Amino acid sequence: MNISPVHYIAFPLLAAFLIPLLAKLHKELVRIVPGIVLGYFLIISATLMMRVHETGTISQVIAGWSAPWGINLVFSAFSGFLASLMSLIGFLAWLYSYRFKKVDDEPSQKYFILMMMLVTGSIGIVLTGDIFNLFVFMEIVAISSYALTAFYTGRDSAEAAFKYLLIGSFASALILLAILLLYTQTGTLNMADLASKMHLVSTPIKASVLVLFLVGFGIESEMFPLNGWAPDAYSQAPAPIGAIFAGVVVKAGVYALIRVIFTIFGFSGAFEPLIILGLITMVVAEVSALRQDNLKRMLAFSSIGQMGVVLIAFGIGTSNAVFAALFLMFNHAIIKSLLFFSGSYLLYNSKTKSINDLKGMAKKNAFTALFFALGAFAIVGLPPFSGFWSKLYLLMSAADSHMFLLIAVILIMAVVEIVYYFRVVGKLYYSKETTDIEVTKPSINGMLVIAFLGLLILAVGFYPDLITGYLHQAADSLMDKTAYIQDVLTANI
Amino acid sequence: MQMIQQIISVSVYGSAIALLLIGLYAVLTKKHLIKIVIGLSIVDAGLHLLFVAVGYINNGTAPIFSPGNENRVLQMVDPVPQALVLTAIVIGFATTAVALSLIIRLYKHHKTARIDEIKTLKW
Amino acid sequence: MMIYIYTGAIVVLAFLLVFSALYAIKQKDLLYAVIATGVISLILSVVFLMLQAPDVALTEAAIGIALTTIAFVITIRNTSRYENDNTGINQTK
Amino acid sequence: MKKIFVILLLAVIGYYVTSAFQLIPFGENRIGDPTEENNVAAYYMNNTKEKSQVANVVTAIVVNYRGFDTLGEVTVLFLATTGLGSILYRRKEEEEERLNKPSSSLLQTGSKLLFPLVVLLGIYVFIHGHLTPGGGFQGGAIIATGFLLMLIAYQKYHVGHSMLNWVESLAGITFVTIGLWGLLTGGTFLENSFLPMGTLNSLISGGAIPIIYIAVGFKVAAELTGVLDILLNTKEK
Repeated sequence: MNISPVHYIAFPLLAAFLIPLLAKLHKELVRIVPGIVLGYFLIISATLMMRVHETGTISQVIAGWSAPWGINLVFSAFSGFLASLMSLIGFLAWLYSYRFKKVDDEPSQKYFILMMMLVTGSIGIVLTGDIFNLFVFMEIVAISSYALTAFYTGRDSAEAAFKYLLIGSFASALILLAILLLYTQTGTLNMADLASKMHLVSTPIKASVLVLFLVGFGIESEMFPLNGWAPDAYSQAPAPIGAIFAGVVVKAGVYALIRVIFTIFGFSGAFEPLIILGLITMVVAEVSALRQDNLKRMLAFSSIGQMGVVLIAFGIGTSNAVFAALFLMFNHAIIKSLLFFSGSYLLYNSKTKSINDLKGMAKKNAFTALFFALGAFAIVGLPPFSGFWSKLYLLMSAADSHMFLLIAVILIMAVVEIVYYFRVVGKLYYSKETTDIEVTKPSINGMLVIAFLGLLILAVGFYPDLITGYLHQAADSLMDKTAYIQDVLTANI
Repeated sequence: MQMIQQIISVSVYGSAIALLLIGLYAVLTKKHLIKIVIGLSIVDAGLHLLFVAVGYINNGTAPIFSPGNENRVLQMVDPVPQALVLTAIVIGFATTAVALSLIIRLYKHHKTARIDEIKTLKW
Repeated sequence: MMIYIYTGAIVVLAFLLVFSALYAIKQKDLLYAVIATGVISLILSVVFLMLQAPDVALTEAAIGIALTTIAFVITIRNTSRYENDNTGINQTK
Repeated sequence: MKKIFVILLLAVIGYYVTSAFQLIPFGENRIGDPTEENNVAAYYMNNTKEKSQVANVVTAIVVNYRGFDTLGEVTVLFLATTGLGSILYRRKEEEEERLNKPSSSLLQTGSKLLFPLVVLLGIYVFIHGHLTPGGGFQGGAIIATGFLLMLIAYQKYHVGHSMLNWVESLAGITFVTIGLWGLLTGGTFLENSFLPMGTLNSLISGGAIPIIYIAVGFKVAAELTGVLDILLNTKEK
């Protein structure tokens, strides 16, 4: 059996259905099996990325019906890049939470199933070539994230989950309506086929479909003004899930939005609504982040702000800007995960999760504090770290398109970012008084994950060429709509 | 004939869109969590009706080749929206069940299921 | 003749749909509201049958009428029955 | 004030949705001539009979053409059960008996009589999913209704979690394994090729479609029963 994109979906499902039975054999299997699956994701990613590099887009049909008739999975340079990124973050989150909770507790069994399906669903969104199948995967992601947000019984997590559920169901209703409208006009659900039949759709319907998709997927990608769920969900969910939300789930939402705009609607060049929405999202989120006292909420707002920047970059729409957007997504995924992982150890015993509880933590917990600081420096875009390059490329591409006002706003927001991240780092290192909160030393797997992410940030910071070549290829593959249609519709079984 | 078509069209589309709007109204204005979830399921119902309505063809038959009329392909209604609705109904039930379980937990915690009495639910 | 009965039935069912939806969101007693939502599903499944979608009608009947309604009823039994119930806050516990 | 704003918003949304649907005439044939295969619906109608030997086109779409969706959908239900279990989780010592006054003997005897009939009906519906309306979801939901009846009528009635787990897992594994079988034999995931197609409108027809639908039926029944069981067993203190 050759490795193929469908393994991303088939094996985790097999594992998820098996785990309740395996739990009767040995409790430990419940934690190990998801890890094996997520580790296998890395192997699939590596193999397929290599194959894509050599032979181009892989389009795999399912159930033996070729593209417009059946459902297919598309592993292009672009979707493959996102799937690999998600696999990486998913595996690291699993490793980090391996000693997460006592395994005799029944919920820990459910935790690992839900976490694995959260990653699988996101990868499914990215890989699928069918718009309704995308909706189904979105629901898989949605249901597991509601349950995971409400995972801790002690906190206000049920409230956060309920908010998330309300907004999420609203989004899925809108997306269903949009899919229905598209289906009536084109008679197909395959995205490549839709893209080639878009000329059949009359303008008013096109406009309403675009608005519906923009709002629906905008909710998933934390776009203003429908991102009220995000800070609550991030701060109430377990820390590794926060990292998955920032590194995986949001990316899937952005992917869906971008796929619809670039491929189905075939916009090329600057797409102003996206720039404007991204700008508002960024400004509102960064300013709100300034006022947060809860560290996780601050990280959540910062995450929303970063997604705003990504949307701006996609909105500019030149090949270089898309490249910058992908670079930003990559950086955001690894750096935000690092911040969530290390931040959660720093505040492990703090009840309020307040930033003030971080005072002088660097002395007690030097290792974690160091990597937290590294992450903070990287995300605001200081030079030797990877965050610097993505911001630089973004500004360069904006300058190419003569959007100087945009550059000014992004720079001002970068200053805001610096202020609130440095406030935290300052509390860590330069606070005279120290809190009397007990420190928890990270477990060995937690340290491994944190160190790996830190080193990855440094490596990409010093040698951005490690990934820029691949990112350029990914950006080109996203921009080339005709090649996508070609690859999907002519793929042989 | 034209008239009758018009009446059917207006009543089916009209009631579906009315369900959508009524449900949305409940979601946006109601204060009780169960009422909000009822609103969500009304929105879902409206959507499902829209799906089936769009697939309907005048004088069509159900998309099943029953013995005896195995060649009536030309008169069949569109089967695709029906297949999609099957999926959507089941997913809708799953979402409703999760929402209800969250309400039960909220009630245990706060002894109330009204938004205006749970501070952390306001936004 | 059939077509008139059919049309009349559709119109009546459409009105009933909207009426039960309005009733469901206006009714303060949640148990009645939930039953009204069940009635919406019931009418919907009849409409689905009339629109030549027997598969969907069967699903809506089994899931919409029976299971969703029961799930709501169980929740109401575990929480409060009336929309304006403030008893929780005034209770001493 | 808020209500006025909401009503205005709804009026705008309603206007746009209505005007969009005015462009989609009700009852119009958008499929065209099925033999030209201009769109997916036409292709399905034209090919289901010959290529899949399945009488119910909706079943062919749900299980075969868009079987991947169905797999995802079953997973959504599975996740809902799992999620419910974690949301309403209580430690062992917190568990308590459902305290209710016993139901009337009429309900009890009625349920006892009805239960096997309801389960039988459910099984009939999903075994004939490829021939008549109905199938895995419908049959599964009907069976869950039967269990629900028993749960309501008898306070002591308890669906074994272990049994639910077994049924759910085995059905799910069957579904995925049928999918992987296609890959192993050099075809595609979920390919319906390893069983003879049979003839249209007979019970054994459609290759693996009935088998998948039966697995879906069992899985959906177990999942829905699980959801209701979890909800029923969380009694407020």
